[in-house]
Amino acid sequence: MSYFAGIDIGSTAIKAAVVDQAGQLIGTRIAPTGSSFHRNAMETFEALLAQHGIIRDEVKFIIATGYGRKLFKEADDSISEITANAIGASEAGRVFGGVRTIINIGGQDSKAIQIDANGNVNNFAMNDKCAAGTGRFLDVAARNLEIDLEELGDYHFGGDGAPLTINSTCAVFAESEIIGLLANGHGKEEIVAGIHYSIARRTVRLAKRVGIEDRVYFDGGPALNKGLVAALQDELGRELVIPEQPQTTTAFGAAVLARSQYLSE
Amino acid sequence: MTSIRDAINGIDLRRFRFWLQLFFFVLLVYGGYLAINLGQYLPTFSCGFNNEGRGGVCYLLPLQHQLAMSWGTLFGWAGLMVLQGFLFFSLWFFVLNKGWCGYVCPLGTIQDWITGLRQRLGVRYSRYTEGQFRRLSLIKYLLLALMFLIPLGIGGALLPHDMGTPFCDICPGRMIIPMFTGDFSQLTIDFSTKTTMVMTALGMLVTGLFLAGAFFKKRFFCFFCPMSALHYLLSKPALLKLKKDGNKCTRCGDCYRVCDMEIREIADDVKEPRIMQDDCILCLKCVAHCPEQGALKAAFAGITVFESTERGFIKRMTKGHIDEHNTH
Amino acid sequence: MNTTPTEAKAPPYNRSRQAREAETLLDRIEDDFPDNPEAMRYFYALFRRVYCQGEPVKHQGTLVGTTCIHAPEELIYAFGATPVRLCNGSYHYDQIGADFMPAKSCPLVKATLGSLHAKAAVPNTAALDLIVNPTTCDQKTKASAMMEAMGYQVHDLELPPAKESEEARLYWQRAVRRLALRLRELTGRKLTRKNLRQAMARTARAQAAFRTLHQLRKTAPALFLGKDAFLVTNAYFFDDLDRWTNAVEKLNTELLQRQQAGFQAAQKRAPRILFTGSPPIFPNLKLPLLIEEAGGVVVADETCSANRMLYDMTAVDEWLLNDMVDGLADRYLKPCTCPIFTRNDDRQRRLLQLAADFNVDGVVYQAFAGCQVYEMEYRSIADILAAQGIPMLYVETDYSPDDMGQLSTRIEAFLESIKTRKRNK
Amino acid sequence: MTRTPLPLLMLLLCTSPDSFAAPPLWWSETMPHAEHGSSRHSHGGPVEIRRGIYHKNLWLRNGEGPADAQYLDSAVAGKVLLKDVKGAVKELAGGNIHGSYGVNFAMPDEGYYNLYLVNESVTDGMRQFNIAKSEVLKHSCREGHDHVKPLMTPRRLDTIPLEIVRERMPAENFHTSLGFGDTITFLLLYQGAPLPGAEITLHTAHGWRNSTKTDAGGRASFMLIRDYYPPWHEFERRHRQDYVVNAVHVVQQAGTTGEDSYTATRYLATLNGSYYPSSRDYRSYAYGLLVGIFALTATGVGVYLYRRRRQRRFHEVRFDDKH
Repeated sequence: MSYFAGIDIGSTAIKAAVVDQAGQLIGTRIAPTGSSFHRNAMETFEALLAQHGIIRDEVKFIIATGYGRKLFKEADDSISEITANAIGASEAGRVFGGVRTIINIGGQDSKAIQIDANGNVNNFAMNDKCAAGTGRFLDVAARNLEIDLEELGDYHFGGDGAPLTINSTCAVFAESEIIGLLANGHGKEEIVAGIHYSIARRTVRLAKRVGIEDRVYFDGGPALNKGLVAALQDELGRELVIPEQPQTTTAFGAAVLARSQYLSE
Repeated sequence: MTSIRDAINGIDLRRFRFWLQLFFFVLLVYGGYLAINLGQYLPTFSCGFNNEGRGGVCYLLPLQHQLAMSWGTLFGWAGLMVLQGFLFFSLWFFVLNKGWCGYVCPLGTIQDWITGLRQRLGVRYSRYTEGQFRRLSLIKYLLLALMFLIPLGIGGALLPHDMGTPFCDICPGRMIIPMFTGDFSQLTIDFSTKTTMVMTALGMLVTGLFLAGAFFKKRFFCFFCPMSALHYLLSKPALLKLKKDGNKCTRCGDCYRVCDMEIREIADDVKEPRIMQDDCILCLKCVAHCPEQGALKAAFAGITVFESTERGFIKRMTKGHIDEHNTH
Repeated sequence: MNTTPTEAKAPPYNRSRQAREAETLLDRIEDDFPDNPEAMRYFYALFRRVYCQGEPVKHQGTLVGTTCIHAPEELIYAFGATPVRLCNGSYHYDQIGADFMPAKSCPLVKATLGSLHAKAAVPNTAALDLIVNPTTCDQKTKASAMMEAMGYQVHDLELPPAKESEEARLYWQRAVRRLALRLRELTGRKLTRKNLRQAMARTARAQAAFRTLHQLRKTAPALFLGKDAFLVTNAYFFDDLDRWTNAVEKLNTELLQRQQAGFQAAQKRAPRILFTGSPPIFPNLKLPLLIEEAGGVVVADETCSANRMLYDMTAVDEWLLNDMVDGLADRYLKPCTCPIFTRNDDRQRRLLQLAADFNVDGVVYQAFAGCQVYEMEYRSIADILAAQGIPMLYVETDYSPDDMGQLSTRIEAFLESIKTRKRNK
Repeated sequence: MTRTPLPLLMLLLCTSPDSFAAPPLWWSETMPHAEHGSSRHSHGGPVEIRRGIYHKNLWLRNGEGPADAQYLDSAVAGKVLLKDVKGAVKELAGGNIHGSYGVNFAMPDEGYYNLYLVNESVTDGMRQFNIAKSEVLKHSCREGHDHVKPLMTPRRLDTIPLEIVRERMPAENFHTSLGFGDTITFLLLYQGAPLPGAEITLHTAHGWRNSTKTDAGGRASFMLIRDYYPPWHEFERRHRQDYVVNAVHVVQQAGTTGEDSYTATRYLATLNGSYYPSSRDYRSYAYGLLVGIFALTATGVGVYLYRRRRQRRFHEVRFDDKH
């Protein structure tokens, strides 16, 4: 039995995925990147293998992706997370009937990718070196509001009245703005909703740059945030397709690519 | 084959043109002495008043003659003769298109010589402003119209008979070209009748203008030449063509700045492949001064004969940098 | 701002920040790539001498700085002076410039002014007798006053904002003639036919050499890499004209040999990239390097630090001063594809033609954050390229190295998408 | 040529034996009555063009010179012969043209047509030959010029007893027209051979005449005098004037024609022609040059001023303050 792995070493989390010969997803694993991410990556990978009772040698081909891809020497090849994400999404998207547009909000960047039917990247856009509208933005907000990242979604719907508008796009300024709003006695709910909408607006602008086509696939950690999803759907004016494990799409894509590369050689 | 093509494209057009023009000048101005006669339908100013020397006759002379026939004859049997003449003229013209102006026309050659003189004297040339240019370039059509109407008027006995060949009367060629064979008899004012007096005086004026103008302005007279206007009306089906590939053009304007006739389209128009304008004299300087591979080309019956090439351009320019006396 | 931070007990130049910046880059250029042409050694050495050792720029006569490609250098040479292009690509000087310029302004202008501000800058600008500052984009236009405030002599070379109209042409010709007057006052020499003709001969030879190099880049697979090409054209900014030309001609002969030998500097599959937008200026070769490190090869460019600066040549009909000077003026205005002009269809056509001639797989469009004209033209360019089915990557960046990781991701993704595209073809 | 002063000449004429003989007959290309409008003028006098063929009208006149000769209303006895360019001779019948007696003939080919009238009569023992000759040129530039060069040479008809031939002037071509001051030479032929010592007289349009004797080669020359003095504004460059030359030769030899006999034969030959004002009378180089030079300087100054204006900045744009 031979397996293929993809490892996505992101800024906040390391995701690993394994597929079998048929390209079926065997399992995934997520761990925080931490400071020495090379060790963590290795651990995550091995833990994943152990979890599914796979021997290292059975893994025939590994492809690394994400910011850390270059430094993960164990990998047989590396690929940019955009391509990986595209492949992963188009694979995972099949069950939804195929997707052509991908929105990915990661730890420190947000991407919009447009792909063709075979999962090849037609066009993509990325935020220009600024944490605004990324996962990091949510972290900051959550910290200021003293609520867990996971709770943000519930808060989003809890509020009565229109969501506030958060004007500052920069994570750093947003921080002070949020504190100001709290001081003015605004409820956390409306603030959270406001934050979600400000992110959604930026993301949609990004998506419009690449052109939005039929189904929109939304992945990355923040995709777990129901509130953000709602806001995005609002701004987009259409349904979003969200996998059950949004964070691991990229790793999955890498694994799928690993398989196809291995088989083609 | 390619080496030959490169050699042609790398040619020093200035020198080539000078010699070719000289050849045609001798042919048309002194050809008569060598018993050369190309007939009387030439689409270029081979002046018929140059009795002994001429190697052929400028078509405008017989044309005006014929048109001056009484209408009865003109619109009767003689009409065919006029058409036949025009046919011969067209056949001549189709070969070289406006190349007749840029390479053959003795009057044009004389102007180029005057320009050469000016260059040696280091006097800068004048250019028209856009507005002037637009207005001036209409004059030749006016002259062409008159050149047809006046003889017709004579034929209909509406105008005095002694207006005979109105354009020849005011054409500087009539006075200047015969001088090259030592015949200064055209340099006169004809007091025989009032009309002739006016016309010849006008002719002298134009000749003076011509000489002075040609000194300050390249190809001064060609802006007003009715022959050039007549050419343009026929130029579409002619064999020799000037073509432009707009995509290759960088609009650097090199062609425009070297153009004797100040034709802007040659540089600015990137849509139209058949770039030749009514003022064009097909001297092909634009092609020689175009640094873009194949952006401009002269094609004869569809076969490219001279094409703008990077190497050719650099060769010519380096030459320009080196030799001190650039007037031909 | 007449005392500069770097003056305060400045370390020996070769230990300074900008020196290290240049050093690291040169190391990358030289060592990260296997087969650099032999003839490139001259340029590597040159940059090391000038940028790392801080060797002052050699020049005869007065040294005239230019801040844009619109300054007719033939004129400057004709007056026995030496032009040096001041446009600067150093992050270090960008930072110095940021001390007294708005943060959002173009890094190129910031760095240029920063280098002028820091007297010990490279290329060594302490000896500048005059700065010719064409009024191109707003930021350069406004720079004049600042440069004067720093105590430099500045001549505003007035460039029209449109180049199609005949009025603009005449206006520009006048401006160039005025520059000639200014240079006469400065140098106290007379402009003669002989001088100008010789000056033009020298630049023409340099341009001819460049064009040959340019044409050699058409060969696929590539004979050498874009980073070297950029290095060559960047050397033109400050190197001695004839020495530069000789070096380039040497490079050309070597590349010709490579061509005959069927040598490949990049794999067959390597995506051929056309680089356009804001100019990569040493040491800011960030983007071209990322492209080629990621397995692409920059085969052509449309930037004012290379092609736009050297490609278009002057044509003269009569070798009289009047015609020569006007001819020069035309050459510096008419073919220029700089986005500051009202219309940009020339630029579009040029890009399409380059893409066709060099059978380009994709276009990378660099826009410096703060260079509005490039940012604004990006859409129209993207559209016409899309119409031709040529993918384009638009990158907004500056001199700071901090977005390298993010950029490499995007570039790799771009190249990967091109590769799949080619595979599917 | 030698010009005999007029009085002497009159004397000569008075003493000449047959000065009171019948006046000569000659052809004229001038219409009898001017009011008949002018026909087309071509090289070699007025012609009519019918369906592309040139036709020539010649009227027979009788009298010393153009000044005092009448047109005839009826034919005179005798043959009218036409020798065409190809050399063929055919007899023509005259008739009434525009009210007077004349002949009309077609000239299909380029070149000279010779028309003769030979009229023979005997009056009191003197046989009288009146021979009128006219030489008509047909030329149209459309036919070109080279192939007609050989046709310049004068042609004659040797069956004519006494014939006057105008010799061509140096470098004469089909476009040459005789003008004031030109010297024309005539060759007198008797039975085809040059006849020396015969009396020959030229009559010009305004009655001036001049007689001389043919030299050893049978030649005689005259200079055409200027006898056209209109007010300058009426000056007509194409003012055509006729001249007539006649020559007399008497042979003292008896003989008979038909029933009447004679003691001597008197031959009287005429040849007509026309001449025009010479170009020297109406062309002026001086004025031409003057105008030319004026234009030269004018434009020179013009360009200078124009450049001055261009050098002053931004003068291309002119505003119209009137509106």
